[in-house]
Amino acid sequence: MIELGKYAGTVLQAYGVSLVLLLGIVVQTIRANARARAALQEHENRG
Amino acid sequence: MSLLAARDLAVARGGLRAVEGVSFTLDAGQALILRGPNGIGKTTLLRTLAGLQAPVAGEVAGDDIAYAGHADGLKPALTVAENLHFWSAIFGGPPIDAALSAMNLTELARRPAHALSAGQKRRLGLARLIVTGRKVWLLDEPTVSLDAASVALFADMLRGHLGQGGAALIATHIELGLDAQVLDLTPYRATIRPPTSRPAGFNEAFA
Amino acid sequence: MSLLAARDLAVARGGLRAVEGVSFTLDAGQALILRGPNGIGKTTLLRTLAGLQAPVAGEVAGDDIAYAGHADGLKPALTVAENLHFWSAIFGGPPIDAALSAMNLTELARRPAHALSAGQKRRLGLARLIVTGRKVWLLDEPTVSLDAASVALFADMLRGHLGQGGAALIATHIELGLDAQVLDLTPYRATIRPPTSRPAGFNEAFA
Amino acid sequence: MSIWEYANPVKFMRISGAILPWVAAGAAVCCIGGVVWGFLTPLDYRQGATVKIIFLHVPSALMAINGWLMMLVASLIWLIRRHHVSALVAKAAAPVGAVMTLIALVTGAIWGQPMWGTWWEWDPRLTSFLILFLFYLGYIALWASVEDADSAADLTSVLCLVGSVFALLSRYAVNFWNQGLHQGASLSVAPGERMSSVYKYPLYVSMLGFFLLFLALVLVRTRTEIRLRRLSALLARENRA
Amino acid sequence: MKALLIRDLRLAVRAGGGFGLALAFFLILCTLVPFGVGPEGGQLSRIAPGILWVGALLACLLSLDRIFALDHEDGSLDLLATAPLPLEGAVAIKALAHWLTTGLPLVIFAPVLGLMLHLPGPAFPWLVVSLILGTPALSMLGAFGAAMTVGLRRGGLLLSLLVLPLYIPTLIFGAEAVRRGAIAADPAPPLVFLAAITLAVLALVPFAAAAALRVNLR
Amino acid sequence: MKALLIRDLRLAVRAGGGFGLALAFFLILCTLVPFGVGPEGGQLSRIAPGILWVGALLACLLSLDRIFALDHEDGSLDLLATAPLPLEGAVAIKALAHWLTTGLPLVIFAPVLGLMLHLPGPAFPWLVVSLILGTPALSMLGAFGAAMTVGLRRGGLLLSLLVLPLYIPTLIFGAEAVRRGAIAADPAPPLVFLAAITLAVLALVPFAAAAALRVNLR
Ligand code: HEM
Ligand SMILES: Nc1ncnc2c1ncn2[C@@H]1O[C@H](COP(=O)(O)OP(=O)(O)OP(=O)(O)O)[C@@H](O)[C@H]1O
Ligand SMILES: Nc1ncnc2c1ncn2[C@@H]1O[C@H](COP(=O)(O)OP(=O)(O)OP(=O)(O)O)[C@@H](O)[C@H]1O
Ligand SMILES: [Mg+2]
Ligand SMILES: [Mg+2]
Repeated sequence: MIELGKYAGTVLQAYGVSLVLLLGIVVQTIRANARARAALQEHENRG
Repeated sequence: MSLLAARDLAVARGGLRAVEGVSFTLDAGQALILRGPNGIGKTTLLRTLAGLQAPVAGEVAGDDIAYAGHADGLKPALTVAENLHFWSAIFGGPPIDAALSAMNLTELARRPAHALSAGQKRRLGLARLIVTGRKVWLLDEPTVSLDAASVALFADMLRGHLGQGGAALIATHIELGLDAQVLDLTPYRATIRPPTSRPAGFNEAFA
Repeated sequence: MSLLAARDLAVARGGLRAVEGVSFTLDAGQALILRGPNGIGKTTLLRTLAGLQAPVAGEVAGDDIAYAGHADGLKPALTVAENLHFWSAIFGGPPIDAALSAMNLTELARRPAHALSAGQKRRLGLARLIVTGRKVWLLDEPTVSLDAASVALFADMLRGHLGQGGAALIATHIELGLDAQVLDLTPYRATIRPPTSRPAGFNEAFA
Repeated sequence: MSIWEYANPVKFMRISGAILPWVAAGAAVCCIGGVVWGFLTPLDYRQGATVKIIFLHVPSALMAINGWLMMLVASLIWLIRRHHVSALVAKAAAPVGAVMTLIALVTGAIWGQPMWGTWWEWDPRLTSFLILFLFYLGYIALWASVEDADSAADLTSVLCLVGSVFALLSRYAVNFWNQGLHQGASLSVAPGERMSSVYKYPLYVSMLGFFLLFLALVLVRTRTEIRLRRLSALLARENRA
Repeated sequence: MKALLIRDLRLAVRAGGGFGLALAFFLILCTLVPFGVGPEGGQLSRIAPGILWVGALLACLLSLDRIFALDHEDGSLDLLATAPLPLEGAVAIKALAHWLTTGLPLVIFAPVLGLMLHLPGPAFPWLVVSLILGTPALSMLGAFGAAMTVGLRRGGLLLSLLVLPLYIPTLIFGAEAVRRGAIAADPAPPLVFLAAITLAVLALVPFAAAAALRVNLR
Repeated sequence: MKALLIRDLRLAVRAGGGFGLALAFFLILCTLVPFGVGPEGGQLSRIAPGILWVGALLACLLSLDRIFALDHEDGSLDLLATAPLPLEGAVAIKALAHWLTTGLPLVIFAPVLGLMLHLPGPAFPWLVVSLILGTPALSMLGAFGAAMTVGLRRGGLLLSLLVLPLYIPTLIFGAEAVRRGAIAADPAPPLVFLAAITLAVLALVPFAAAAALRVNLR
């Protein structure tokens, strides 16, 4: 169904790297946000 | 007319108010000693008055100000005389001889500033005030590293300055032997207001 | 046995002798206050005793020395606790809690050092002495920028150190309220000997 | 209610919290949809399968440029109106924009390998993208180096302003430079005008997806920054007390 | 203003003041490159314009952090900011002093290094002209970068990172002018662009730099 | 010793600590060169080994003055010199920290820049190997230069001047190894020399650096 022809490696490489970069920034963003939220919450519960 | 006046002043450091509600006026011939424990905000207040940072509340009126902070603004490679000459030219102040003799630096005039001891450097830093020709001196711990004789020299110089219609605001921890009013900052320490609404008070962080 | 002894010591700065003929001994539990006008050579003497420069004449006996000069050796990017931890690890000294509480820094422990006021920095610099675990403290104007309460704190800390068999040599211009001997350097100021043979005295320049 | 009301942190937190799920969902749907659709497109008669890279390459290139423009606008708002949220939006957008630039560069490089026979060519367009990446790096490094938050916002805004002018200038300089040596028309990127609709529609979807993704990431990161600011204010106060 | 210029020049020529060190760096860099790329003459001759311009740029760059950093450390900058002269003027003067102690010597000595790198004969006048037109912009942009990073610890490398991208248009037009001179093409267009950039930078950047300085002093 | 290493690494990665900036400089430098010498691929490919090595060397150089200068300014160096660890050890540790934060990232990223400069394919492994073998020597020699200039104002450029000549052998052998790799010649002989230099430097220079440091402290 999916035809990639002789450039399969190239295309997969491009998609792979982009996916890694995108996932990287998404995960980093979400984790940083969760951490900030937790830290703030903990601080507010404490005092 | 007062040379320097602060009305209901609040100053901040590192995003937090240090002191607030400070008001005073400084007239010609008057000196005011600023006291307060370490970390209350004396340096911050002086820098605000000198115009190096903006107050977070209140007003400052006054110009013709010379500021002398913890660092002396000396170039180690220049001689004592060259250093003074430079500041005199920049401020358009008087010639340097009076300043040299006032702080007993005449003999060291041709010595490069890096070859001075801690106290000698400080004397040079203080002599710089005279060559600015400014009326209002803001001094942050001026007598650090000075021996007793030099402190007396400095007090003499200060009295001369006040006698000529100048004024001075001096943050210090030690006794200078001047008859001057004292402003203790301790009662003005900024109070920590309880956050108004706990959960969603995001505005607060940007005061 | 004395912890630190100097015999007929002469020290030089910038190629010129500053003081000469200085002798003293410092025993456990003893403090010695070094006095003298600005520029006589107190800093130079302390650096020589700490081993940072060589004496031009005389002898120094003593090790186990901690030196605290005009600069405090703090890393602005590290917190107060991290700064102390580092010096404790380097000197193999005691843990830092005692030092923190001795100089009333416990509350500031997690503040980065660059966000301290002048006096707070100095307190941290003094607290460093405790974590070195060294017996002999050489202090160059330790109370600069400190308010009265902090000077008292420092005096307490010093008394504690002396009580535990330590010793201290302190160059200062102000009164610390310690009962300690005083060594005034004024009589030891190096004399300028008349050149022996005028015309060909080139050797002299390489004394 | 003026538009500036949204620059109020509390309001921003509320409104961004409300729209974030929708934006994020849209981003997910369009990104995945566009890219998968693109992946299923037939081979191009000339470029073979490599044409599929376009669904990553062009959207990311677009967002790389628009991200910087957004930072420029936010910086101007900070400088003129001093709304803290807009300074934080600029700060939040920078890493996302830098990643978009990197994706455009990397996909371009990978694409260049079969098409041009080289990973990298000093083509004006590619080169000006590289310069844009450098500006992103400098901007991020400056934010990271300044302690005081307001000072950092001021300095980075000035940098963004000056940098925009110079990024534009570099673009022209680079054009001039490369034409000066050889007529490298054979290397220049084929204009998209002849693009058949087989590729066009998935490309549009994927562009929309990247835009929404960018928006979602910037919103989340701005919320993070606001929280961190509040936290540090509380901590500083606690230390003082 | 004049006093400031004289002081900065005097500080530069005093012991340890750094005058001539930029020049020495330029010299060393231009001698390192043949070690790196190999001594083949034809190749050197082709890359000479670029290497000379890149070398001048880096030599300039390395001395930048001294424009304000030393004055900040010893407190002079606080005092200058409260002195009765506009900060924009002080910035411009300091950039001028930097150019006189760095850019000008580079301009004067570049032809010598051109010889060493086998720069083709016709390119020499254009090398000098392009450097004269371009280096003032380098000093001024450098002053801007130095003002941005003045209070920061370890500003040095951050400064490079901020300033180098700003140098790119100047570098491109400057090197292009020399390259055209070398192949006897018309170097006027890049020189015009170069001059335009320099003029605009000299007119506008002092304001940005003074603003950055004020932020960093507070 | 471990405490010192940890502190230096921690300082490097803290805000404003300069980690990654050497890398950024390397990146920028390698992109500037094509702007200077022109975009033509064949020519770039020939000079790529030299440019990469010169770039790595300069990136290293620019971060050198931080090895001791900051410690000297804030008095830490006086205290370290009186601490119960040999000054030679402290020097070696500080050079190691410098390499970990500067040299190692350069080694890792050099291949990317190799791509941009059209470095021929067979040269890539030799680029990495030569940098791994050579950069430790750069850090250690840099520590020596930094120790020599530590107390001097404006030591930065003087430092470059002292250190660059010391870097020349490393540069020559390193670039030569890559160049041989590029033309499929045998890169072993220059690599052996490179390794020998690095070993000798690591074994001997700490003593010289510590001696210089002692002189500068008094
Ligand atoms: C590393 C290198 C590359 C970079 C930084 C780069 C950058 C860009 C940029 C900035 C755009 C413009 C988007 C727009 O204006 O709408 C673009 C579009 C495009 N690029 Fe690349 N590119 C690179 C390599 C390549 C290669 C190797 C090819 C294929 C041979 C390619 C094919 C295209 C196509 C087909 C478009 C869309 C056409 C258009 O909108 O004009 N690019 N690229
Ligand atoms: N960058 C910063 N971030 C957060 N707080 C800071 C920062 N710099 C200073 N402070 C704090 O601000 C307060 C005021 O400092 P300031 O230097 O004005 O005090 P001071 O009265 O001059 O003290 P001293 O007598 O010790 O010189 C201090 O509590 C200090 O800890
Ligand atoms: N590099 C130098 N060249 C020549 N003379 C110098 C040099 N450095 C210091 N001096 C001189 O050496 C003498 C001793 O200086 P030192 O710093 O030891 O004095 P001190 O007693 O600590 O003074 P203070 O109380 O002011 O700190 C001083 O007279 C000083 O002027
Ligand atoms: Mg203070
Ligand atoms: Mg002293």
